[in-house]
Amino acid sequence: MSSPKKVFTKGNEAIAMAAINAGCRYYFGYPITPQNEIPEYMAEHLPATGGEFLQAESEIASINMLIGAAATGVRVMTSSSGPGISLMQEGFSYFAGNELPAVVVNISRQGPGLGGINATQGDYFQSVKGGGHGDYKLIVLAPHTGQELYDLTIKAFELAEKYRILTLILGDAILGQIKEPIVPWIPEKTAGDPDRDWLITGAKGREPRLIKSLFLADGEMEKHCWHLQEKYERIERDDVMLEEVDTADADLIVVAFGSVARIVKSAISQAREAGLKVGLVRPITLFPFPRKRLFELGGRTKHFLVAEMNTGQMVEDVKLSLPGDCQVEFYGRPGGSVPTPEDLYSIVSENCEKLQA
Amino acid sequence: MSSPKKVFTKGNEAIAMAAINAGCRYYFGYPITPQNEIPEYMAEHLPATGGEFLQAESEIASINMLIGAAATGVRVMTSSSGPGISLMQEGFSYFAGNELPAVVVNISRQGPGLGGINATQGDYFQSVKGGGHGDYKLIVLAPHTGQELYDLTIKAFELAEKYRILTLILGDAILGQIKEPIVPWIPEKTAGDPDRDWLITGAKGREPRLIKSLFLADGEMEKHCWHLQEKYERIERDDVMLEEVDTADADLIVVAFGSVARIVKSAISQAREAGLKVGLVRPITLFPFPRKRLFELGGRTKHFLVAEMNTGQMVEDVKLSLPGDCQVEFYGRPGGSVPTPEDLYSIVSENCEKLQA
Amino acid sequence: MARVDVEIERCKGCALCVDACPEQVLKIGKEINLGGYQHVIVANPDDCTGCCRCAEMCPDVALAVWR
Amino acid sequence: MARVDVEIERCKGCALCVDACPEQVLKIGKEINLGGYQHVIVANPDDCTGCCRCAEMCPDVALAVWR
Amino acid sequence: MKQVFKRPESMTSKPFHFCPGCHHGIVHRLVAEALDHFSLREKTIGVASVGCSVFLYDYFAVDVIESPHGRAAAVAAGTKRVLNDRIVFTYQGDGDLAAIGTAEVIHAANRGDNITIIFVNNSIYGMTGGQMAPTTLLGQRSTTSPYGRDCDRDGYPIKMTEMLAELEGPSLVSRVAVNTPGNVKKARKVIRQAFQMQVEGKGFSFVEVLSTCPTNWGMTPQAANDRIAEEMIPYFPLGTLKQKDVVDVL
Amino acid sequence: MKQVFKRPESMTSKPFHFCPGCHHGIVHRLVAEALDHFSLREKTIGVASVGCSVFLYDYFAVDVIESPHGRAAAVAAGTKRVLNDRIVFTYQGDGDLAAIGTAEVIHAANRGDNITIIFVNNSIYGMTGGQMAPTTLLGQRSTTSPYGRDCDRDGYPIKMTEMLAELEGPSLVSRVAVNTPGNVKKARKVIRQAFQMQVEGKGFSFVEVLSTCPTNWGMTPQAANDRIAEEMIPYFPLGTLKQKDVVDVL
Amino acid sequence: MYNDVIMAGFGGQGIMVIGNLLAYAAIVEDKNVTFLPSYGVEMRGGTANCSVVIDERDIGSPIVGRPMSLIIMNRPSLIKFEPRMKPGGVVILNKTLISPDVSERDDIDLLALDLNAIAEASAGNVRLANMVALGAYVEKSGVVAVASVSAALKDALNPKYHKMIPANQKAIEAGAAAARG
Amino acid sequence: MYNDVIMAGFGGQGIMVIGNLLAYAAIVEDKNVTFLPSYGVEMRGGTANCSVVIDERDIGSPIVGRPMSLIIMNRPSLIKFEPRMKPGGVVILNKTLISPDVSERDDIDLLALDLNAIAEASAGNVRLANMVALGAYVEKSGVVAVASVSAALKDALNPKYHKMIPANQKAIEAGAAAARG
Ligand SMILES: Cc1ncc(C[n+]2csc(CCOP(=O)(O)OP(=O)(O)O)c2C)c(N)n1
Ligand SMILES: Cc1ncc(C[n+]2csc(CCOP(=O)(O)OP(=O)(O)O)c2C)c(N)n1
Ligand code: SF4
Ligand code: SF4
Ligand code: SF4
Ligand code: SF4
Repeated sequence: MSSPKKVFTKGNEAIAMAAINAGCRYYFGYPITPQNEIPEYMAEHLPATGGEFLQAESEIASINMLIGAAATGVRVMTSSSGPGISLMQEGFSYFAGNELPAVVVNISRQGPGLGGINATQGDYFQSVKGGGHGDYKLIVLAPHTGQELYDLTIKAFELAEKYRILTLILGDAILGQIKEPIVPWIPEKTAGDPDRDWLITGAKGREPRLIKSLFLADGEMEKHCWHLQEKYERIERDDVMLEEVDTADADLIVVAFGSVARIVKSAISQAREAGLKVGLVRPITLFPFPRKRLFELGGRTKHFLVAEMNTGQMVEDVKLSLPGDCQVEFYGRPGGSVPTPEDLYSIVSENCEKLQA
Repeated sequence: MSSPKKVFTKGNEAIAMAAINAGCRYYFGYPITPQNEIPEYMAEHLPATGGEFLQAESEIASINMLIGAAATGVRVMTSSSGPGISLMQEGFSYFAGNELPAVVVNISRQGPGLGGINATQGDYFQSVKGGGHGDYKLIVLAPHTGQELYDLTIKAFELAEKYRILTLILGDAILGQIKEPIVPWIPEKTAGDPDRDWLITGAKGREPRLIKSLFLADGEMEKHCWHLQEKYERIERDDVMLEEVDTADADLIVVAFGSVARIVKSAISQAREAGLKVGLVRPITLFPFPRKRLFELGGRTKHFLVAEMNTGQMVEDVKLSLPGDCQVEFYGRPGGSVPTPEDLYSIVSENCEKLQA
Repeated sequence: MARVDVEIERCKGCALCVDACPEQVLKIGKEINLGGYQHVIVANPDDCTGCCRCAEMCPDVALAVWR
Repeated sequence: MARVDVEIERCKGCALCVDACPEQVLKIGKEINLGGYQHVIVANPDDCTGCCRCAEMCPDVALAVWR
Repeated sequence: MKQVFKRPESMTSKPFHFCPGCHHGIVHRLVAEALDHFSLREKTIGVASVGCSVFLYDYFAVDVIESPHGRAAAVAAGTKRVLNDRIVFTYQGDGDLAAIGTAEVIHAANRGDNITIIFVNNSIYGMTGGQMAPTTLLGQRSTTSPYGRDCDRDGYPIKMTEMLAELEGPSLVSRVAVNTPGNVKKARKVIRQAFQMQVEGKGFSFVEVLSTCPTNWGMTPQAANDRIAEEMIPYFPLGTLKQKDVVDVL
Repeated sequence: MKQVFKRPESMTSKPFHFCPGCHHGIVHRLVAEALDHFSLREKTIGVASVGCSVFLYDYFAVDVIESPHGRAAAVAAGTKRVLNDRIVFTYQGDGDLAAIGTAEVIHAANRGDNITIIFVNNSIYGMTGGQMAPTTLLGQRSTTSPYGRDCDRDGYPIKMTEMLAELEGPSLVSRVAVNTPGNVKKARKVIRQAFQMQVEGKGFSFVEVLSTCPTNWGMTPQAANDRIAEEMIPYFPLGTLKQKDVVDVL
Repeated sequence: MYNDVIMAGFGGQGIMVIGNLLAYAAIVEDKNVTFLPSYGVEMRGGTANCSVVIDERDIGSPIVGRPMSLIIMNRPSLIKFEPRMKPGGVVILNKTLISPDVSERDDIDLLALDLNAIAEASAGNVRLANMVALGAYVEKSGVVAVASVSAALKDALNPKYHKMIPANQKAIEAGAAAARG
Repeated sequence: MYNDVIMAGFGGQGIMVIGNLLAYAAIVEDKNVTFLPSYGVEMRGGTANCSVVIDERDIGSPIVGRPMSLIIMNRPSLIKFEPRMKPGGVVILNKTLISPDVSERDDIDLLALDLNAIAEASAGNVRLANMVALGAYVEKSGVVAVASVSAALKDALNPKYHKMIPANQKAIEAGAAAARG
């Protein structure tokens, strides 16, 4: 290859490769299309690192093995897709209550039900609003290219550890299956601090420790919930990520994440060529959602278009972020039908026309 | 008893009694506090109706047995609480994709994680946004008294059948455990139409039928998703339920559901006695959410206070419903701490003071 | 007198029937069917005894046997 | 010489120790402890052989035995 | 001449989507023949599982419910409790039944639910592209055991038939293969018996069928078929481990 | 005089929250004694399950992870894979292990995960108030079998020990009781052996302990204790069904 | 008239029984009522308590934040609930298990009774201490008539305990008498 | 210059292999590229197809809505993809399995080749029909140099097939030659 540092890699493999390079040494998972290249890569490469790949008997077992491993402080991961992620919701809620760090990847596919293996973004609500019981949040990262799959996987381990939180990488069948040249790199820190005061390692020479989510004393659970809430607010303050394209002078700002954002980029450059002032906001963190920045942008631009591969989910967060006088349109394709750049260009230009009228 | 038709009944029993009176003949479930009186009542009373109570080996088995039974067209139910409901999320998604009718009761408790058995409303998002994968909705009913637990259980079976949809009754530990006098009644129709053209009964003298959620032909799944979406829109048009108290002249409207709404009622009558113009909107259907009515009310009243036993969930739907110039405050108590009427009165009067200032 | 018929468009050319037939009646031909498979052909029809072994082994129910 | 001691506030009066003791050393008394339980008392201390059967059966680890 | 071998009536005419040489097709046919034998088609409800056999409904001319992965036994239990005069069967792969669906099948068996389970053990996850199953043989390579299944890490291939035979509930627990015409005939008989148990109300019947997956074994159909006798049967011995009284049906 | 019976060091001094006469307390003590015996306290990690024993962490002076209901074996597997020089045990009730947690325990056993599982079978759901468990005896009344467990509807009480003993993975599978001083002594020995297996890296060890639930059986502690010999042991026979070589530890 | 009470004690002291009975008594008088039991950790150990709200009008909150009255059967319950009481509220205290000295409020109307002794004396059964407490509370608060409580026994008690109704009535009366002074 | 292609055929016809190879050829030329495989029902039956997008600039959408070019190996694929094509687009059609008459567009640039025969003739292996198709496509479209495709073989193929590189090169060359006419 002419450019020596580039590796032509499938999205799923980029994630797995990044995880190992980020110091992830344990992977527990159960097969499901379209993410199987992740466990397969792990099965092939983890043994050589001294780590372990273990195929669990189900997604429920996976997420619970993850609890057991995360409690020891090592970097651990699982991955799945729609139905499997649904089965993990009790575990997600426990992760939140237990305040344990780990990374979960959802290479999402069609739903509801068995659906099929094509790409959708129908799991946005499940990811950001909490599909499990109780008041909790995950950090949710939404990459849109192979390189970003790689980079954000590393970031996911860092954020998980920084906040003792489950971090979800929300991809889809397109991102998981696409092959692109990427540049791998190794972060400086590839393991958590071994001295963290909550690690479960056996009570040698110290008081016994406990990982739990049951708080019984009067008001103790409420306190715990507010503590979690405070943490979520810190995350919203410090760790929002987004990308903006051409927003400065935009009459219309499209908001889209993940693979749709990528398709939107094609549509937007077409639109700019046609003289339409269109910009893009691409939330990279879905939680924390870039509320503040959207609110700012809504001070100047009054028209927004949210494009998703679902019947309308992130659009709610966009509306909740923007000033009351902004107008928000929605374009959605659910059930595995992926909009083409042409589809998006025509909807963008339609909206621009409406604006002029 | 002096009033012969009143029965002094625990909330959970009111649900079970209503279910049987609504023609529910099959119950599958797994124990979890604080809803055990539901399966226990069913175990005691279903056999005499010719129906069957079966204790499943887990909540996952329960929801899947429900799929198998619902496909035959009989009225069926399960019930659980937080962790158990989380485990059913894959099944919920299948119910949506399969378009099967059934009733699920969530007598919710503290979360996230194992939590405890006190009441919260932390499962609002899970219920209305879809805790499972894919684009789907359940009908979500939120009773606030023993009588309403009874009445809405009957309604739940009717709605489930009307729309071929899973209908969730979202209660909490208070509502499940409280005993109150209620007046039982028997609805006219206690079974679905045996001629529905999708029932799985064996292909005797007709074409074989199929219940599925996997649609593979190009665009077929998208069509199915839009079909579901259209159904959800019909539900939003035709079956919204809410209660209003003193909203006509209100300077401040409190929005609350379930047991909190009940506590708010005490606070509001105190407030009215103190001369404060406070009203209440109590969504009875959480999906469909009373968006339209809130929007109307927001034309006149500009200040809203949302009170929930969580860190802020329904408040998002309230904001999404109201005109952009309304102000929405939030008061929340998560983790099983129940606000007292006094708490709510003081927060209401504080808000009223701010209004005057 | 016995006969085996191949439903060509069902055949995927797996040859399990070829192995199962004690009389070498069947073999994989050169032709490709619409599914893209080189399907089985009845090479020695006269040797068929109608024992059904081929059909029992055919995963695609592509064979019918008369006797 | 043997002795059995009851940690009164741990005892829940289940009487499993009473049944287990071959020497009838223990019995449930009349007193109620802070937990609201009628706890066990050492009725016949001199008969104790220190065999530990009572303690083996005590679900609340309320007994200690010396020998 | 009379037609002595033809497609059973409980089957549709749609060609299978299975890979060339995959035993799923044989097992489908045997189940359909059993339904024909007892004239059950019009009163049968099939429960499809998630795996290569998910399209059951395209091939059987019976009512079908598609189950979530692993939960077919629970779905079938729900259906059968309501319609206890209908015949309810599930058809499940080894990933579906022996991994994610372990609890559901064990408890359906333990309850003695009057249903029939056809368990197709091809020692691999077919549909998802060849990952290790709980039944994958020691040393067998798969996409998630690229260095071969290692008993220290992954444990031994699980014998569901042996485990279920330990329970009181089942009326029939048996393992068969379809790798030779003779074994197909034996399998036909056992599958018939399984449905007969249900017809007679005798409770849970379970037939494990050793099966090939040429695609994910990376073998030709013929080599895959040979592997059944060479590697599968020695570890998973054929035979009926548990059987309540039954009139012979063949 | 020397103190011949005292609280083990691996236990804290906190009084149990268990009901009067509940065997959970005895089993807790025996586990703590086994940890003391091999001086394991400082390298042990307990996995608490959901049930009356959820407060494990209050009573054992070891690191503890609270598991979701039924998943203790999976949690423990996750921990042990990382810290394979530590001792990891779970403590689970019959609702937890034999109902919702069936798949997790079977697969941990089948993989031969080097952990120890203490399975307290009191034939009922204790914490949630007396519902039927998979182990509830035929005819036994519970809040969800108010007319007695009926084998036609609910199946037979499940014998986890017998089922697990069928698998290759486990090093020790045994059933004990703590209803008499003699049985307590035997139970102590088996529980010790179970931990010894783990110490020696021999793989999965499993001890089922028949146990009382006076509260939900609606019996006095004494009557409940008697029921173990009268009704439980006859159906759930005591004894070690599977054991790899081990040096006797008593 | 609105009235509320929290009753609390050990599990096994019959707290739920008297809460339930009071609710039935309210129904006898055609009043609205809510009865809300609340346990500690599910069933084991811990204390049990319940709240009863009685009113002629519709009942809003079944949750009692600042109780008007208490029936307190053990020490932890006094410590937990006394601080929340409304000034002037009525407390029936089980002197058998708690010394009135433990009380820290002087703005409440505390009646400490040796409930076990009264139960033993009146009905020959210490287990009816709960009924004594209820009788005393009803008499002192006037929330319902003592007769209504007696009348409600057959609705509130499981039929298998109906033969104990007379003993219960005696205990209730004795409690009422003790409250009258 | 932006260029995209969809390749489609039966599973087993080596569609993914040539998609992947084309992508590697683009990398050889230091271009940006995305390769997106898409299967029918997971792996069984059905048809396989993939989209390759090549550009000097960053690639936006990897999804090809209206393809500029097609390589079509079986009949269902032609029926599925032809209608979506941009006018003037290039189609390489496998005449061995599909008659060009099935095509319904007259505004495209269709090259029907007997791929199997060419593969057999040039490389002695019908299985290399896919390489013939790719060679023809690359030659006709000019998206990358034929030499780059040949050069990319060692990156794109599993080392265990490296001994077949010469045969593959022959097939590619033969395809290119056929396209040149
Ligand atoms: C909850 C869930 N997890 C995982 C999957 C993905 N999945 C589909 S089929 C399958 C297993 C297929 O293997 P098997 O059951 O052995 O059947 P086969 O395809 O070999 O016939 C899996 C894991 C799914 N659909 N749902
Ligand atoms: C997912 C989930 N389902 C149900 C419960 C409720 N639950 C708590 S403990 C328990 C079972 C208790 O029985 P067992 O395991 O036999 O233990 P015991 O209390 O008898 O010791 C159940 C069902 C839960 N906490 N989580
Ligand atoms: S040690 Fe033995 S003799 Fe002494 S009290 Fe206990 S059981 Fe009785
Ligand atoms: S066994 Fe223990 S708890 Fe029970 S009575 Fe004896 S000392 Fe008390
Ligand atoms: S993948 Fe395997 S199991 Fe599935 S159809 Fe192909 S050969 Fe059969
Ligand atoms: S409920 Fe039963 S198992 Fe639980 S502590 Fe009480 S007696 Fe023991």
